[in-house]
Amino acid sequence: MAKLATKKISPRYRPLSQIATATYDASAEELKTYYRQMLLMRRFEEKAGQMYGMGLIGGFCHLYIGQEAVVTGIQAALRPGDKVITGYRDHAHMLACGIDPRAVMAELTGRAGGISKGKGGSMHMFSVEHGFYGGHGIVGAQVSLGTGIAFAEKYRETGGVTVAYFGDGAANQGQVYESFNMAELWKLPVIYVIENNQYAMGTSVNRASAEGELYRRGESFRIPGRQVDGMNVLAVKAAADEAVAWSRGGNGPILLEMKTYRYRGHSMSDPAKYRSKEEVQKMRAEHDPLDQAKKRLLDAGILDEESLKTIDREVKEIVADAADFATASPEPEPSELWTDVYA
Amino acid sequence: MAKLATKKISPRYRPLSQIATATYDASAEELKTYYRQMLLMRRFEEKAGQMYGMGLIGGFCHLYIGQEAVVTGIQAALRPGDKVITGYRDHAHMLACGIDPRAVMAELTGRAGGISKGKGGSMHMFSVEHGFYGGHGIVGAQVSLGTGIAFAEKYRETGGVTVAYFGDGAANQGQVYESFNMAELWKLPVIYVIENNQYAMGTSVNRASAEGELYRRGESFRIPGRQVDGMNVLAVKAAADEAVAWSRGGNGPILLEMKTYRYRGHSMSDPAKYRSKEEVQKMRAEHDPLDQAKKRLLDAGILDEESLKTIDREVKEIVADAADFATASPEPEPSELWTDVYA
Amino acid sequence: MSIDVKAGLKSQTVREALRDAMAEEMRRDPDVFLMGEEVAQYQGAYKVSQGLLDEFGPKRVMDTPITEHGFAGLGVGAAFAGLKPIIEFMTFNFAMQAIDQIINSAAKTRYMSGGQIGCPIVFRGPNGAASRVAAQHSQNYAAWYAHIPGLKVVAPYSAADAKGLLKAAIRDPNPVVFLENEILYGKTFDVPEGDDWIVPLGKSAVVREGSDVTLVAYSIAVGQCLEAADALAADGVSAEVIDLRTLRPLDLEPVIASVQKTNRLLVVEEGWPTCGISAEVSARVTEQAFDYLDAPVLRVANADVPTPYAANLEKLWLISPEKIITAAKAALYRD
Amino acid sequence: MSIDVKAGLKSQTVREALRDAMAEEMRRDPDVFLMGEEVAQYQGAYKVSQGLLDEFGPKRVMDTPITEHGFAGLGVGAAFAGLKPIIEFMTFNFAMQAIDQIINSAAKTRYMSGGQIGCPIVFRGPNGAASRVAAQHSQNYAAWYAHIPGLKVVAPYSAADAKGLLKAAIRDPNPVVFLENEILYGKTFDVPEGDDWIVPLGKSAVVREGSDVTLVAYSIAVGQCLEAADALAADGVSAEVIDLRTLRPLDLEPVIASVQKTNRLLVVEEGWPTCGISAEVSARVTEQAFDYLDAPVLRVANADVPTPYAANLEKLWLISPEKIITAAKAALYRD
Ligand SMILES: Cc1ncc(C[n+]2csc(CCOP(=O)(O)OP(=O)(O)O)c2C)c(N)n1
Ligand SMILES: Cc1ncc(C[n+]2csc(CCOP(=O)(O)OP(=O)(O)O)c2C)c(N)n1
Ligand SMILES: [Mg+2]
Ligand SMILES: [Mg+2]
Repeated sequence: MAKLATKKISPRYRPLSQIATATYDASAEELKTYYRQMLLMRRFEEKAGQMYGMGLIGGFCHLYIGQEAVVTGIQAALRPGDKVITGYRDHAHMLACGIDPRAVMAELTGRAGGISKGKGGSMHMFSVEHGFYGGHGIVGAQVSLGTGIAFAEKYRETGGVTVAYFGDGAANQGQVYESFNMAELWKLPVIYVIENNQYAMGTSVNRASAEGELYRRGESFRIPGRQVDGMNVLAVKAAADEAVAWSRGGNGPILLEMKTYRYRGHSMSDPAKYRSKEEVQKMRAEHDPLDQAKKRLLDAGILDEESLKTIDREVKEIVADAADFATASPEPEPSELWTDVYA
Repeated sequence: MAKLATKKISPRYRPLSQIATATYDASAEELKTYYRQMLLMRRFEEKAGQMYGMGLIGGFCHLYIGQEAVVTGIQAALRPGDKVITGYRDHAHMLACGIDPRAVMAELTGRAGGISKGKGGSMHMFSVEHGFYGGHGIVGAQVSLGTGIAFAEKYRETGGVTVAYFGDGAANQGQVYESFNMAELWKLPVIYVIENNQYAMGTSVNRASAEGELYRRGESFRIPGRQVDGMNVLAVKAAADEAVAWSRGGNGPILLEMKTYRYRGHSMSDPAKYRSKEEVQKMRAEHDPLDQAKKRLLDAGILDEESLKTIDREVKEIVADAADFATASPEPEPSELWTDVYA
Repeated sequence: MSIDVKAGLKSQTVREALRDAMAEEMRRDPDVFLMGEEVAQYQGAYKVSQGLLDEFGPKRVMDTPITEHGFAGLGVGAAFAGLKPIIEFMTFNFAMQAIDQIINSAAKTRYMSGGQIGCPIVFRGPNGAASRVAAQHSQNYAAWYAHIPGLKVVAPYSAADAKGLLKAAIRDPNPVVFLENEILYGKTFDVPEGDDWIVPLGKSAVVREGSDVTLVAYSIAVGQCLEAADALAADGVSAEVIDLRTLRPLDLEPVIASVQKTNRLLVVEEGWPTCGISAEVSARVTEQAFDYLDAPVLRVANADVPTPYAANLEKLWLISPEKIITAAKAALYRD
Repeated sequence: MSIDVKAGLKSQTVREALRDAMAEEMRRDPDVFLMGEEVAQYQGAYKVSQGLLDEFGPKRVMDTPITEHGFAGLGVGAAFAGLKPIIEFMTFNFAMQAIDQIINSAAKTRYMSGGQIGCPIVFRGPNGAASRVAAQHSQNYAAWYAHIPGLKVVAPYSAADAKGLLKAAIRDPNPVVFLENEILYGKTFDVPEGDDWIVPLGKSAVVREGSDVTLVAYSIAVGQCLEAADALAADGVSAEVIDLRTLRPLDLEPVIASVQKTNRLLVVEEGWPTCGISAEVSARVTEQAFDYLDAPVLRVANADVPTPYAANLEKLWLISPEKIITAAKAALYRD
């Protein structure tokens, strides 16, 4: 057989995929806000877990605990009118969008006061008012849908960007690549955020992904990617700022791989035996997004232990109030079975 | 906004995607065989076109004229027991596999003597005996199916490889990327051959593909790719040899982008107004695979004009015989409507 | 026939009627756009979008890559955000790639969101068998889509209905699956002139009156029923023919009324029988008009096997006026 | 019940019965393998594949990425090449991603190839509603798959049937869609001991004899019919209950025989009514046993809307013994 001579590809524009190392230089006020946000998410989710245990929440319930820095940092880079879409692990995304915790919690309990009137549940929540387009139960579906929302933004020339969040497991779905191709071809203002929490249910990313460095998953479609420390809200914010500037600037899509971790099982029914307690403990001890933010607040003298306690108390009250509301709110009227099928 | 510092990705194994420049150093006998094969395909397709015009063939009929070097060069690199699968533009692939032209043509006319007993037609033909697994009408489906055939080869440890052919248009389908991921993850012995004839129906590759250099479409899954001159059978053979050695050697999948061209419309009903006559004419004049092979045969003194004519006559006879058979073969028995639904 | 002629009539193919429906609605509403494979520069694989790129430009008439799942999902997302996409599938066979987005996202989201998110989208393209395209290109998806609450499903026969129903579908705030038929594209009918011809969704229509037996059908089967009715008339049998037009919601009022008159019902569809539209019509009419039936409801559908390519087998596979006539006579207990 | 006890019986959950069926067939035939999301290390999202990785190793029990379309297609390709894959969908809702490969490749290829290429594959997983999982995770796909020639479709109720039918499905040379039910996984039944318990595909079974009204159902609805039958008996009504078990091919012989006795038929399914299995049974029985019916065939199905999450609405949405009892009385013209 003749020896195969090869030549390197001719030089031309290729998107640069990189590991992002910058952190955002947040003001004291901003840092406080991020911390408070993340704490609200953490306490909200803990409460949701409890209420699930008490039988007040049914079906699937996927907690976000551990990943709070991702959605907090991204949301901080958005402006009003920008749009967000995600999967079923969506409670924190809604809180980040500024949606009333009562309406979220009451949806979890399936009550009339829920944001979907109790008809959608944990996985299916929406708030057009807050630019939040769900809450989708089909792994990967939100990527095409989010690309379509970005398409609408461009069609209407709003200047808005759309963030489509999805998991490391979802990153293997075919429609993701169909969407990548169209988004880049048509330069749609969409930011793809892969929340790589290292597991899709019980499958670790390397057991499911030929290319485990997920920020490179756009390269075959010329979409630039960044790998980001998703446990550090300031790293997330810095990368999000860059991504938003890129997309809003008319350069099309960009991909952010957030290296993060979920502390709890996949859903409330998952005992998470596929990883060691030590692995989880190490993450919590060394990388917890709240601990990191808290330390920074204390070190910089922005807050003292006392004011941290105040924040904690305020947040707990919000969550307790949401839980009370969600427990007291009545079930939907029986007639609601038949409404909202058609306009 | 803080300036984003970035660092380049850490060095590690990345598959090399390259432009292949080698050509295979064929023996006189081999070159004659390739030429004859390609001529058979060309004449067969011309005849099929005529018979379609006469109403003897119905439905869709996709001719391969112009692309003959691809399938000829690839097939020459395979050994008995290797498997092949492709889309609806499949007549030449069957001839390359050594399937009786009569059975192929009689399938086109929908007769009992057809290889699918007349029940499949142009797009749906198979010959397990010859390792040919179709003939599939759904764009992209053969990529997952072919990956599964390769999976079976590995499962059974046959040492065989599977070639899955698909078009530049098909290369955007999501299931292609799902298959890429699994093939690389599990190191399946599959060779993906993109027949980039530059159009998917009326859509040129650059109007549909964010990354038009299709050999890079595997990079996001660490699959190496080669771009090959698909109009030159010796370039194809050289690249195919490399690919077969790679895959048979247990290295998993590899992607070959064949730059080729179809002279005819997408199917018999396509007037192909989306490109200029000059474009087609230039391709035929400067890159025709048969002309190239013929010139080489003449230049090297392997054949003279006279022996070329003999080959031409022989091939025409085979095709005429196939056409006669396909016209004379009876329609299937009415009872065949109900057979082959279940085993 | 039941065209309510306010303006004059013009003779048009179904293809032209569909094109005009889209053009008129795009003129009327800038949020309406058309997206699909080959819809723009090629003017549609079956030339249904002829001229639309010229008139509306590439922003509103967009060629897509061959990625049905992706562009259907993209369309649904755009509709969530308030645009009114028309998504053309080159044929509905290829919509199987995208069906999760049609069902799980388009059809269910209004409900799941408690009414917050609408999805004003039309999925359209040819459905059912064309000529000699074999098993993978000939499936009729009417029953599958009609199974799904949250969708509306339309399958017109005539050009006037094709136009009026497509315009209604584009204006409808719900996701509509609009099932066309490739063989009908070239068929000519009278169509009311002007751009205000709308046929409301959810209304079936008596297209031929009769008294002995009721034939119910949709899409291309309506034409075959009309042919059969002609032949039956010559044989002294008066057949009433009803075109369902919309398959979800299904309007069976005219069918029940007809059965109360004829006492015999035949349901015809160019598709597989099992769990088909014909099964649903049969079950509902039996439920609602049992006492009026002098014979069991009969069905005429394609043979329950994949579509064969061979010309003779394909013919045996398909419904035909002859098969309808035979079944109608069986319903009448005649030879 | 109709278990033909050759060996002894043991008490087993449906989950265990399914696992045993796979294990036994994998022991018997090295070409059988299991593939799907979380089937190996996690032992199945619903623990149906408990222990299989340990026994058969990672070559034959394979975790896949979340790529239903791809791995279903891969499975079909492997089946074309002669292997006998069992493809688990975590639930059948996710099989919509893959449905083109199930229909266009698995179901149609034998026909299109004139019998040359078989596809001995089983697609299995839970179907229909689990508890409180809302609209995108609760759909019943029975009618869709039963619509398709070339597929066999199975939907067992009891553990004995689950085991015997799954073993038959794995041995069957045709593509089989095997619809399980998450709520039934934990339910216990008597199952014959030993590894030679096979229930042939395509046979429905009378699971309770009765004389006044026939209740026909499949999957979880069978249990509800049995409950309803108990309550009806207390009320002096003798209901016969038939489990269809296989939905394609549909064996209506026992149903017709029953209707000839009871003259009244109720078809029950935990799924949407329109173009459902219940519609098909109704249409066929009406066609074949019209003269035996003293009342129209009635259907009890879920409400024709997407699945709501709220506990009270979900209950209203679902079928229940109460709804079956009410309908049975209506069929008997008793209030
Ligand atoms: C199409 C589809 N397949 C499978 C599932 C079941 N499922 C729900 S979540 C999940 C894992 C997803 O993992 P990942 O994308 O990493 O997100 P994470 O849960 O870690 O946030 C699976 C398999 C589904 N909902 N949809
Ligand atoms: C899923 C699907 N979508 C659309 C089609 C219609 N279709 C048939 S061939 C074709 C173009 C494919 O182009 P390409 O992959 O470049 O192959 P080529 O025809 O050039 O060989 C299209 C859109 C189809 N058969 N299947
Ligand atoms: Mg994950
Ligand atoms: Mg092409």
